[in-house]
Amino acid sequence: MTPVLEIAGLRKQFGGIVVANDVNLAIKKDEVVGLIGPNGAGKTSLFNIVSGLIPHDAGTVILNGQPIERLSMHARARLGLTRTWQNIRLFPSLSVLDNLIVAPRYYPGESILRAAFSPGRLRDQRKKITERAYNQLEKVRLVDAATRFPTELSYGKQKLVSIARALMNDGDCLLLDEPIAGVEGAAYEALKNVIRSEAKLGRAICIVEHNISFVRDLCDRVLFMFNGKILNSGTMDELMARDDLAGLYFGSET
Amino acid sequence: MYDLTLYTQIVWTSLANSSYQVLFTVAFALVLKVLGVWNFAQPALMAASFYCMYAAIDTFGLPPLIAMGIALVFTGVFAYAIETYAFTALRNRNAGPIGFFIFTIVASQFVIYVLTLIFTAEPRFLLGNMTSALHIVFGVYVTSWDIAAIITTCILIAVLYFFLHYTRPGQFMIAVADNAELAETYGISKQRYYAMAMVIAGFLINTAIFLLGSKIAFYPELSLHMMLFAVAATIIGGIGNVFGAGIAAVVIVVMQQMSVLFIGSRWQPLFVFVILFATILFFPKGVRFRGS
Amino acid sequence: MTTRRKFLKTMLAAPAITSAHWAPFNSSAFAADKEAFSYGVALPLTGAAAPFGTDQVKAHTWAVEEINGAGGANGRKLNPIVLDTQAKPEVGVAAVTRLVSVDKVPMFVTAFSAVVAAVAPIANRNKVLELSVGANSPRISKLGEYVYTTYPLADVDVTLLAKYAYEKLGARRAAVIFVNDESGIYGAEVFRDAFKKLGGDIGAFESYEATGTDYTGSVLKVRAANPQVVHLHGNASDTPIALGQMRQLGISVPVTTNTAGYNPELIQKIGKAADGLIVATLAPGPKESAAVAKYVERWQREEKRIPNNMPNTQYVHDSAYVIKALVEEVDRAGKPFTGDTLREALLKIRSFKLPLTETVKIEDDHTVKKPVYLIGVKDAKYYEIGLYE
Amino acid sequence: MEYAASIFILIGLFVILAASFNLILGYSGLMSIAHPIFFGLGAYTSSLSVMYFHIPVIAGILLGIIVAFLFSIALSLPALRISGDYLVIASMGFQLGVLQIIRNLDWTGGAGGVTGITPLFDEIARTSVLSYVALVFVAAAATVALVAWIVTGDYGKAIAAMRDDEDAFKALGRNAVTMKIVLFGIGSACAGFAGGLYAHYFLFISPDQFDLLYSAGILTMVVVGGMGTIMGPVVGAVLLQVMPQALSFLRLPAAITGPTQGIMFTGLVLIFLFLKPNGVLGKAPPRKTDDGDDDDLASVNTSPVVGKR
Repeated sequence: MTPVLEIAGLRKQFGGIVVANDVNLAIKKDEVVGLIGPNGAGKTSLFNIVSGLIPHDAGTVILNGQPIERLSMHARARLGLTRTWQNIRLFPSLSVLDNLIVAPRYYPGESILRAAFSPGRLRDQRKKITERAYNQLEKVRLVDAATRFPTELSYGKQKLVSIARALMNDGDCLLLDEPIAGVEGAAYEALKNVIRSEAKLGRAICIVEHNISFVRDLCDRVLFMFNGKILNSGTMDELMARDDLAGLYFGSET
Repeated sequence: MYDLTLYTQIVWTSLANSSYQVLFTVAFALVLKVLGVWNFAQPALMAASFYCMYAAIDTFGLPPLIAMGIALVFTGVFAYAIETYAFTALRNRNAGPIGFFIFTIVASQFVIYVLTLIFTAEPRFLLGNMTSALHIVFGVYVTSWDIAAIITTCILIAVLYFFLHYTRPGQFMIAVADNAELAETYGISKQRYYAMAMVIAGFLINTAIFLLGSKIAFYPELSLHMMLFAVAATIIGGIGNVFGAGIAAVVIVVMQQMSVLFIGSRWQPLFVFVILFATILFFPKGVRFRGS
Repeated sequence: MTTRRKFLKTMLAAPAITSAHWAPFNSSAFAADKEAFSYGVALPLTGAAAPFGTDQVKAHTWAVEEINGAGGANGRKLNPIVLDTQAKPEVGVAAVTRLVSVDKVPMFVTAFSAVVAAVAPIANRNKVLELSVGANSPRISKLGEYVYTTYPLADVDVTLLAKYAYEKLGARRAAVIFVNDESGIYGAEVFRDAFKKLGGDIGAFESYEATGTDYTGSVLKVRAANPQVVHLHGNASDTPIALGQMRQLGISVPVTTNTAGYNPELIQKIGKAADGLIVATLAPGPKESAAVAKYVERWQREEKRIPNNMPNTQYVHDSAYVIKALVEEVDRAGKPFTGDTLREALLKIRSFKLPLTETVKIEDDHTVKKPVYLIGVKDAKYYEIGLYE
Repeated sequence: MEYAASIFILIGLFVILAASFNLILGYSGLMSIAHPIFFGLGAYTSSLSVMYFHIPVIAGILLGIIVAFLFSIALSLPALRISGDYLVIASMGFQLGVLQIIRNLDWTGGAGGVTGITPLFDEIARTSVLSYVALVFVAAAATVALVAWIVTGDYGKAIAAMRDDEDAFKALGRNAVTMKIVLFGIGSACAGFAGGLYAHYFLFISPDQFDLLYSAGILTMVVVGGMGTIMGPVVGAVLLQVMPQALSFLRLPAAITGPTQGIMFTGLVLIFLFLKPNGVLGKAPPRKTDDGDDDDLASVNTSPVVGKR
């Protein structure tokens, strides 16, 4: 069966540094793939290229059989590719609920004409979206935080909200950038379960994460990235077994 | 329809006149590349440096070169101050593009108003006599100003090129320009090179102002008009390509003067804007491909 | 006089209006017998036209002092209310609106083509007499019933320059280079048409930008036409630069120019390069008139220099005497001071004998006819060429 | 009387300009200071169309609005397609370019400007002045209301999100470019409207009235009043219109007033920028959760934006 996300021969140079050096990677539905590697390995850069934040130099990115590497960021999202950010990046001036409400693939409020000429229809759509937003908040157990502002929440809860916001897209492919970093306790478990259950819904999920145990628990397959290259892939344990990788990983981690 | 001498004359004279435009443009492009700031405060530096020289020469009767030396220091310090006190503050506050935009625009206006209050808006000449010695080479009129201007500019640009490409600080500066965060992880202080870039820009501007002031009359608001050319040339030369911008400046100046022979001179000022829009439409990344 | 370069604006759209009631007159000896006659003076006191505007105001103030010192306009002292226009239309509009509706003046004097034109609607709407004392745009004569000028429009002096170039200099091929603003374009066109009418031919007709720094292209196009005379129609601030660049690019033929070329700094900055310049001014110089000689003397004594664009200051100076005459006329008729009565008086008197500009005759078509004085430059010095009717 | 009226009218017109510019700069975060040119386009289109085609003044003003809108699209479409940075210079170039064209054409009155513009109301009647003041005030109120409507509700949420974090916004599938073009168009159309109202009262317009230095005036009003607030620009406009008038009655020597006003207002902006960045009416900024992220090699845009983090 064809993978949801397929990256082939992806390259990107930055000044002198190669952040993506012939990256090849495919993620099937229901699959959770982990992406690990030392700082500066180019993990986030890979997300940035795939999601369309920064242009690539060469290679292809294919989503559900459709090449998307030339599309703009929002176009890719509308095809069902969503990402979260290492540094969360919620909208501070919007309430948690509104953060989710502006997030679906199609947001009726985006057209000012509709707002002006068919307020009725807009109202109905708004109602549906609000319901969906509450469902997502339900998943991360943050319904009670709906009316509060992101900056009033703990770091962990903000992470959860950002995941929920990404889920509003209801896309086939999720790129999660360090979803668990700084998340502890109940939130930790909640998040793990959400990701699991989302994968079960037939999504392809890729996680960049430093938390080894989290990756081990969650990911069917783990890729090790270094200097913009994917060196190895396998289960977390297989990778951890190899000292050379561990050396690269921890050696460069100060 | 026109003889060769005339074309040569236009090319030569506008080449000479492009000297200060090139320096302004390179200064602007450098700040844009390294700091990532559209430095609309450049007019402030230009006007300040001119009136510093003007005061030194006219009020204190110092010889031009000494006056220029003083202004060089003054402008450098001024540029340094803008970076360390204003830009840094804005950066720390995450002011974002708009903050920088407003600050730079308003700062230059502020300085222009202050200078107008002190020196009035009356056009001033830097030197006693604005005409310089004439030499006729194969029918082409060459003034000593032309020669001085071209040589000075070439030297400055060459030095800058060498600095950026063959010295460590220069390479670090480029690294900061390419990706400040990354550079920092390699232990390069972006702060330091931001400031350095600003000071270098200040020096370039000061020299350019001296060339300008020894040829035509200057008034505070003129700096605004001149900056716009620099900005346009920067876009046309390709954002992030400092020397490309400089070359663009030369080409535009020469073409603009040349164009007078073929289109009505009253439309000449439009030339820059037309090229500018053409560039934005057809060469989004600048006419020449970008460096790095 | 010209609408000059754009200058520093105050940051507002209804920008600075500065009103300076000139204190001395309020406290003068005969304040008792008759109510003073207040009128507006709207001239640039800031912005880059300021060097000219302030000199004009000073000249006007001197005239007012003389008049008031000599008993005023039959016992009425003149009380000019001076407001700043920055030579900018919108500032002028604000200033004049203020004069008309706050200070309630029946008449005002102003200068600079753009301002004169911009405030005309206010003058007509409020039936207030507008006296232009320094604007040469052709529109000035068509601005409405309440707008008159004591200053000759460009066709008077520029036409004469064309004539002089053709007849006295024997030039048959001329070129024109001008600043690309209203008065520059108009002056250039007048010269071109006049010169062609005489049978000469215009080789090049090129403009340069007031805000520009490089006139190379235009200058060389002029040179390529290889003219026997060039007419340069610029502003006082850019004329030296234009002339300098022409000389430096090998145009050595005589250059005729408007009164903007009558400017000591020009000589000082380009020295002998100024030789061969022929300036037309619309007012007598110190040589023709003892009064002017005294006037220049006073400038030298008090300011250590001659005024910027002296001929213009002479007109502004004399506008005080025009007003004096109007006031006396209206008083004689025992009428109240309104725009209408003052306008009647103006049309009744028509021909004014004035100290520094001699006879000024107001025509029905709202224009003024004047003799023209030509001034040349030799060895970096101005010298009088002569008076032409 | 007429003096007071013209002050009030200018206040009203500048409320329109500031409010619409605030929509562009403050809410949409679009870096353009070319607002005066759309003011000018409105004024010129309206007064010239009335002059040459003898259409009713109202029609002229409407035409002015449309032209301003279309030109703004023509400007923002290519510029924004590439990057926000391009709008900065494109708008300035556009402003000066258009002014240059106006200066050089004969049928626009050239550098001397347009005289003899048809007044909207009969210019003799004193009452007309009053009704004009009323009209302008209604127009100003309407503009402020329009802006308020746009920036609240569903569209407003999107705007806020876009302003907070454009990349995150795009990553959700929102088309920021289209939104910006629309907002730029609406703001410019408002400016065009103000232009029409200006031309048919003051009856004289010239290119110099719409140049770069005017941009600074409007910018000041917005920043001092409070960027991204509904009433901020209103406060700013009133403040900056009334203050110089008050100043002018102090009878300071002219040589001082001109520049000092400029210094005062630019200085004001600088002070506000550093001490009270949110203006008179602005509330404290929402704390950003965003902090430097080590792994994020490419978090900095490839082409420099104004001010990196």
